[in-house]
Amino acid sequence: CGGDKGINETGYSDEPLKDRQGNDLDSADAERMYKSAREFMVDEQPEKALRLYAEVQARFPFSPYAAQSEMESVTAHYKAEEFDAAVSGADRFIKQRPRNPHIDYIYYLRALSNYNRNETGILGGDPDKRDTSYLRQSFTDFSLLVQNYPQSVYRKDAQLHMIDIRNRLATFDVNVAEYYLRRHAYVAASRRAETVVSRYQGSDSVPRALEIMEESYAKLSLPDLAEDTRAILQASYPNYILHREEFYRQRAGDKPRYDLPDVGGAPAGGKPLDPDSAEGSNAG
Amino acid sequence: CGGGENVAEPTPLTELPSPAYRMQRIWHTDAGEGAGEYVSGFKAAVNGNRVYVANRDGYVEALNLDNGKRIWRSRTGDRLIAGPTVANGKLLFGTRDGQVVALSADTGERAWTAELSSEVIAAPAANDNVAVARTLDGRLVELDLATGERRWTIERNVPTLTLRGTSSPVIDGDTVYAGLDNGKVLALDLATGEQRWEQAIALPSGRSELERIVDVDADPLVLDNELYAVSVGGEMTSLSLTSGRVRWKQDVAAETGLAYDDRNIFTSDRDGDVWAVNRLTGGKSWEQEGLKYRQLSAPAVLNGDLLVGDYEGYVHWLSADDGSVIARGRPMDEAIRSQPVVAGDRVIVLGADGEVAALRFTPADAQ
Amino acid sequence: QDQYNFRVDDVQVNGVQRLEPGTVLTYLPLSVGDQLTESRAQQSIRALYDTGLFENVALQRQGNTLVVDVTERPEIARFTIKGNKKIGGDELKKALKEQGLAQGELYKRSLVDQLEQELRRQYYSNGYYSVAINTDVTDLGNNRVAIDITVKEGPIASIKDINIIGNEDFTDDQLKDVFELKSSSPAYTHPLTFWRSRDRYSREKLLGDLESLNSFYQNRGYIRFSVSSIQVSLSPDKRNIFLTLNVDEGAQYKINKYQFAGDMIVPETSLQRLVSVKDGQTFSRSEVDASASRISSGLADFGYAFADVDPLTRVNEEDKTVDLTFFIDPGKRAYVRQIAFNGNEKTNDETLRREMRQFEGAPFSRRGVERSRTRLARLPYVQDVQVNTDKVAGSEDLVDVNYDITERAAGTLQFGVGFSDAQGFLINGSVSHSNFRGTGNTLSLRAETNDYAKSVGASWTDPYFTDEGVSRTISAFYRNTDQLIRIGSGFDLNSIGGAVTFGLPITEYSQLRAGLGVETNEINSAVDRNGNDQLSDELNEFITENGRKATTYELQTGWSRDTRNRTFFATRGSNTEFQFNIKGPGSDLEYYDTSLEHERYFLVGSWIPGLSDKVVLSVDGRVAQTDIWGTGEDVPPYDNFFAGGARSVRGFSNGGLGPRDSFDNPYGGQFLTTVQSELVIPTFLESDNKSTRLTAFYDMGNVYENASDFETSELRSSAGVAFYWFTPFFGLLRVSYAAYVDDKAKNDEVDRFQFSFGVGL
Amino acid sequence: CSLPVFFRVPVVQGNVVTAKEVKKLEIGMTKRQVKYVMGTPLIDSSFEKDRWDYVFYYRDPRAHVRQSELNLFFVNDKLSDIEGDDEYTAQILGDDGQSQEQFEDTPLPAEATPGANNERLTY
Repeated sequence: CGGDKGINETGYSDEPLKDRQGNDLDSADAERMYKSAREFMVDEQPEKALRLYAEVQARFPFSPYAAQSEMESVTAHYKAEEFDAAVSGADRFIKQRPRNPHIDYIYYLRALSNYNRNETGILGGDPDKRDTSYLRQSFTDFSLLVQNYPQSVYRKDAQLHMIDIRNRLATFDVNVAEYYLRRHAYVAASRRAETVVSRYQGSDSVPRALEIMEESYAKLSLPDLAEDTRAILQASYPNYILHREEFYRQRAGDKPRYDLPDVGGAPAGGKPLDPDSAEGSNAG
Repeated sequence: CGGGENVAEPTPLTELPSPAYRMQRIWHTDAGEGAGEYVSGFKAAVNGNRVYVANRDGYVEALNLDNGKRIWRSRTGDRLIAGPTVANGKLLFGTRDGQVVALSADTGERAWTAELSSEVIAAPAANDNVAVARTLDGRLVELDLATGERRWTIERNVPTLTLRGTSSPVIDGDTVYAGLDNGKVLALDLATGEQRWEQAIALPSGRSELERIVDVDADPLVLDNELYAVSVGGEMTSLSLTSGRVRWKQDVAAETGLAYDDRNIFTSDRDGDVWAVNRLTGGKSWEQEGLKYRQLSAPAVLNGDLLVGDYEGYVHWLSADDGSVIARGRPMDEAIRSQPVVAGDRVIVLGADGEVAALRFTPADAQ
Repeated sequence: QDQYNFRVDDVQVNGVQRLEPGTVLTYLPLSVGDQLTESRAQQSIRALYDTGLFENVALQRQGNTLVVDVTERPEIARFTIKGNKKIGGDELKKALKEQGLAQGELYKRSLVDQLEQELRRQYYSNGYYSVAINTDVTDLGNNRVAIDITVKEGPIASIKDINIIGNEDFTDDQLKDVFELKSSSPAYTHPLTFWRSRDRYSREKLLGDLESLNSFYQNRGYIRFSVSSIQVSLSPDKRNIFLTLNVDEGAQYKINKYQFAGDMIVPETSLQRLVSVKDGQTFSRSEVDASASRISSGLADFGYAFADVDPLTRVNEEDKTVDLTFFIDPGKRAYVRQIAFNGNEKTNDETLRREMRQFEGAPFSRRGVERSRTRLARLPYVQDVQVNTDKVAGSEDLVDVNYDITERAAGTLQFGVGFSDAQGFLINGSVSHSNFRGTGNTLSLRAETNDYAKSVGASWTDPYFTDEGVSRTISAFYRNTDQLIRIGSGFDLNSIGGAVTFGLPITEYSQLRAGLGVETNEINSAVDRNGNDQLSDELNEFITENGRKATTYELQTGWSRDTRNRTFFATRGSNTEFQFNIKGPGSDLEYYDTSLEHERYFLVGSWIPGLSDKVVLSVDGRVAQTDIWGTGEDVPPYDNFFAGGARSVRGFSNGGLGPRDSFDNPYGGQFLTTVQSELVIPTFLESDNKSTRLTAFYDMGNVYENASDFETSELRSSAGVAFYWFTPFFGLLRVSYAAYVDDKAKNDEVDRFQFSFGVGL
Repeated sequence: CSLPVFFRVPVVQGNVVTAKEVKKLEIGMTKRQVKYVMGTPLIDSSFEKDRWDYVFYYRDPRAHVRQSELNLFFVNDKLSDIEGDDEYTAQILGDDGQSQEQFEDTPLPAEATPGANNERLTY
């Protein structure tokens, strides 16, 4: 009674090994087994590929295919959306094969796994508005990749991801600041907005953060601080102020009336999208 | 649904082809509740023509050695757990409330009661004018036999986790020897309690508290100039009486008790094997494993051969030469835990639940 | 040449099989061109060992080449533990995985020894003193190993006797009551603990018991109490354990006088009220500590989060009294830097933040933080909330407040397909999600179609329609039932309607409710019990006087006050709801209905000593009255009150109580009163009072024609046992069995076993 | 239509400053000393490194707002100037400290030891 609490980890189920065409792989050599695993990957069946990769590592641990299989099983886990397994597989690979030529790919995979770990759930809803610890983790993974492997082929995409994550984290903090502003909690609003400005310089939420700071300082009757913030906003984001109204229309998804100039760039008028629709383009 | 299969299964008994002795039960009587499941320091004390026996509910009985009839029965009302020791007309008992109780051997009336610091679960040692009691918290206390007044107390620290049961001290001349739960044997001056020597006979080893138990729970044995002691931790040693220097060591782990004849020291170890160890060299004479895990009592020597009780009330005869089982009898069906007491040609056996029996063994081929 | 002092021109690695030479070079703290010294060699060997990848490492010199010989650790291909019934399971597996003992990890001899040691220790602490554990590691070739551990548990040792020596002022039994460890004598069977193994010795439990024995004495004035020695002795057959405690009680001390010292922030008078110690009273450690903690939490309410109150005692031996000084050090006033939520995978940050009573960039208030925790715990989609206040590194007075949320399934999907000979093919379904897209809004849709009834209904509630917490609920429904014998007397009804209601908070705990609703009800044909087309007298009378169809415009008002600590399985506080809805002018029938419901929880466990503090008594009384006030003769039958059923008086069929019409069907009444009282029985389930609850209940109540007919003798009552389980998908499942039902009238429809699904939001 | 609002959660923001603390301030103090006396300033804008603002803002359940500011200026780490209201927090909250109590005054059901006396603490 009380049930046997024994542990039995003997790896994958033991039905016979088959490749995609169904012929038996029991007596196959490392290369053939590895190749059929790759076929499964190409055929979008990562679970089946995982089994073969494990078998290659078990039977031919010293063949070059073993290392290759170990790496590709991380990809398979990622494709099968088993993100926890992908991350722990990547960690083990990094520890055991730090000098492997494809190590940057493994860092990249781990970062992507953390990036996609917050699933949105059936009813939708925006995961960024919730616990962002995985998002932060993926930001550190991407930055590790960019610093340690500057010439990696994934560097460009990692940087793009980092920018996106930074924007999403900044939006999170700006939303909180926005909330506190609505609730008249002006010290809280100004402090949250300030963390956005100091921690996420390049993010697209900085102009809005500056605005919140300005309004909070005004409400706390600190006029000179409000003016300073106003001056900085004007100096570094002139276009934001000029095209503020259009900026929010487009952001809310309405039909853009004209092409917004780069928010951070030098002051410039908006260029009408198609000539007839422009009621009147704002001068510079 | 309990603890799964038992790790130590008692060995079943096999038929004896030609038993050397036939057991004859002279008398047997139920002298009270005995110790029950409590591990006790009870023993049958024989003095003059009487046998004195105690029970955990406080009743003490004196029986006639010849026919087992009850002479007197006294109700002490204390939670007795050890004894009696007979000395100078007095019976001494230990209790679970940390007292030593003295009754008059003739009438069973209470002479005195001494309050000590912790449980006294081994019978106090005594000579004609003093008694030395051992308490569970590692103290030795000397009491005046007549009045029960405390003379001196010494204390040694003992581990928290030990095996239930402690050894009784042994008085020899002007020294008292005691085995402690920390694996050491102590010699003290009887008059002042001053330490003469202290010798560790077993060192705690192993990682868990349980593996580090090294109690000396068997009463030490003093024979001419030697002291023999055995620890639960697995060492039987012979020490010089005067200096405590170790003469020899043999790895036997036992907590029941020691017996001797002119050549060997006998004991039954923790797994229920009976050992004979040469007194001079410490070499192993023989080891009888036929009664493994039958929770044997300490052996007793009766006209040259060895007698030991087990948990089903059997009494086994072993030949002192090679330890072979030469006879067997079953005086009672409750466990025999305390050492059988030899009185003349008879043996008094005390059961765990209060049964007392007197046995005589006649050689089989005698008729 | 000298073995270790040379310039390294080249490094050569051999013995590498599975790994790559590059791996060794990465972890080797040496590179070509360095000068090798004795200490650096040692350092390199240790570094390579620390990676845990290699079994052994050796450095040699060949000319100016450093040769690194390594043997890789084998990989664990198979790992099994068998025979362990008592200890093991998932937690052990997770713990092992963290230590690197799982399939796929590298094998280390020391790890296996550690595991064996840990298993043995756990078995000892659960009383298995003769457990036998053996491990065998088999080499599978290709540098892979299999680890198989077999366990033979052996018999369990239980505590035979606890013996306390040296206690004069208290008896052994009084003291043993305080102990968690109990001797296994069958005489002692406490009803609620017979299944918990309290006669198993373990060092931790013993230390805990010594602590409680110490505080038992300290709370009664025995400051000098001490346990002189403890002996734990094991019987030779390792089945019985004997505990012997030698205690020295010492004298009983009284308090001479107490005073305050240090920077008190608040005047002494208000501190006085927080201290439950009195001059001349016997000294009690628990009272002193409780007073000290009340003062420090009082100060925390004023923003002094780091307040420290230290009760100092000066003993005067002659008259056995103690002088007590509460030394108060308020520390720095604390400010909250940031409030963060973690674990909320389905709930938005703002949905949680709006419940906060503590703000960022504001003075810390313990009460505010605690109040916010309770408010979060009361959200229907939150199961448990833990809060901790952590000091911000590098600052004297800034703290971060972190709320760890355990969410509960907020969506309940209820879908039933049934077939009953009377009602034909029944399909009914309802989805209700109380945390729609993480916003905390509740959407619920209900649909039901079968031969006799078609109905569809929806409601949308936004608890924070305004930031200040004004809630708004919009609901609409369409229902058309024909010739269905349901709880009421058999008539068919078509009804369509909708309502908008607002909840306006007026204090922290209470809010007003106001709303407008419109409804049209039309009674079509009616049927008697055996299904032919006939009107009961009461129905006939109503229709002749008021007509079949009635459209009503309703003003809904109400007031509610809720101080419960949780919405489900509350253990403290009360919930009072008063409603007054009036069908206003312009309605075909002008009638009102008003009801008052009061539910209160009593922590019974803390009144009766020895009873576990999980025992809670809840009493839920309801009284309601409806009557005509304007045009119309009588309240329409479909708006009568009905009693009986799982949510009103258990043991009686749904709506089966109260007045009957001429066909002997329940017709309902205008005055209802019910009382449901429940005593929570603590169970050993791990989910007790979190997602399951077992109670013994006693219900009483009935419905009357109108208030004037009320007689206590007519009240029906029932008693029995009920079980609640918050299921992952179907919301709260209520199952009840009424053992005793006093059905006075013969035609009360008894229904002993009842269950109901869904969240009654 | 704007709904009637009967109850708002009182909003407390910023540093609590009392006359006692302000008296301890002297021109020339270092930032560390000021911080020891006054506590950490909650308005510490990154654009104005040498200026600390001790702001207190209190909005009661009926939305009446009372606030005070204390601005401290530093020149190379030495306190050079003190400006701002003399109406400090203590006055704002009134000496009875009544409204410092952020919640309705029913005793809070204590989460801690049952039966513990949770008498509300007032001045």
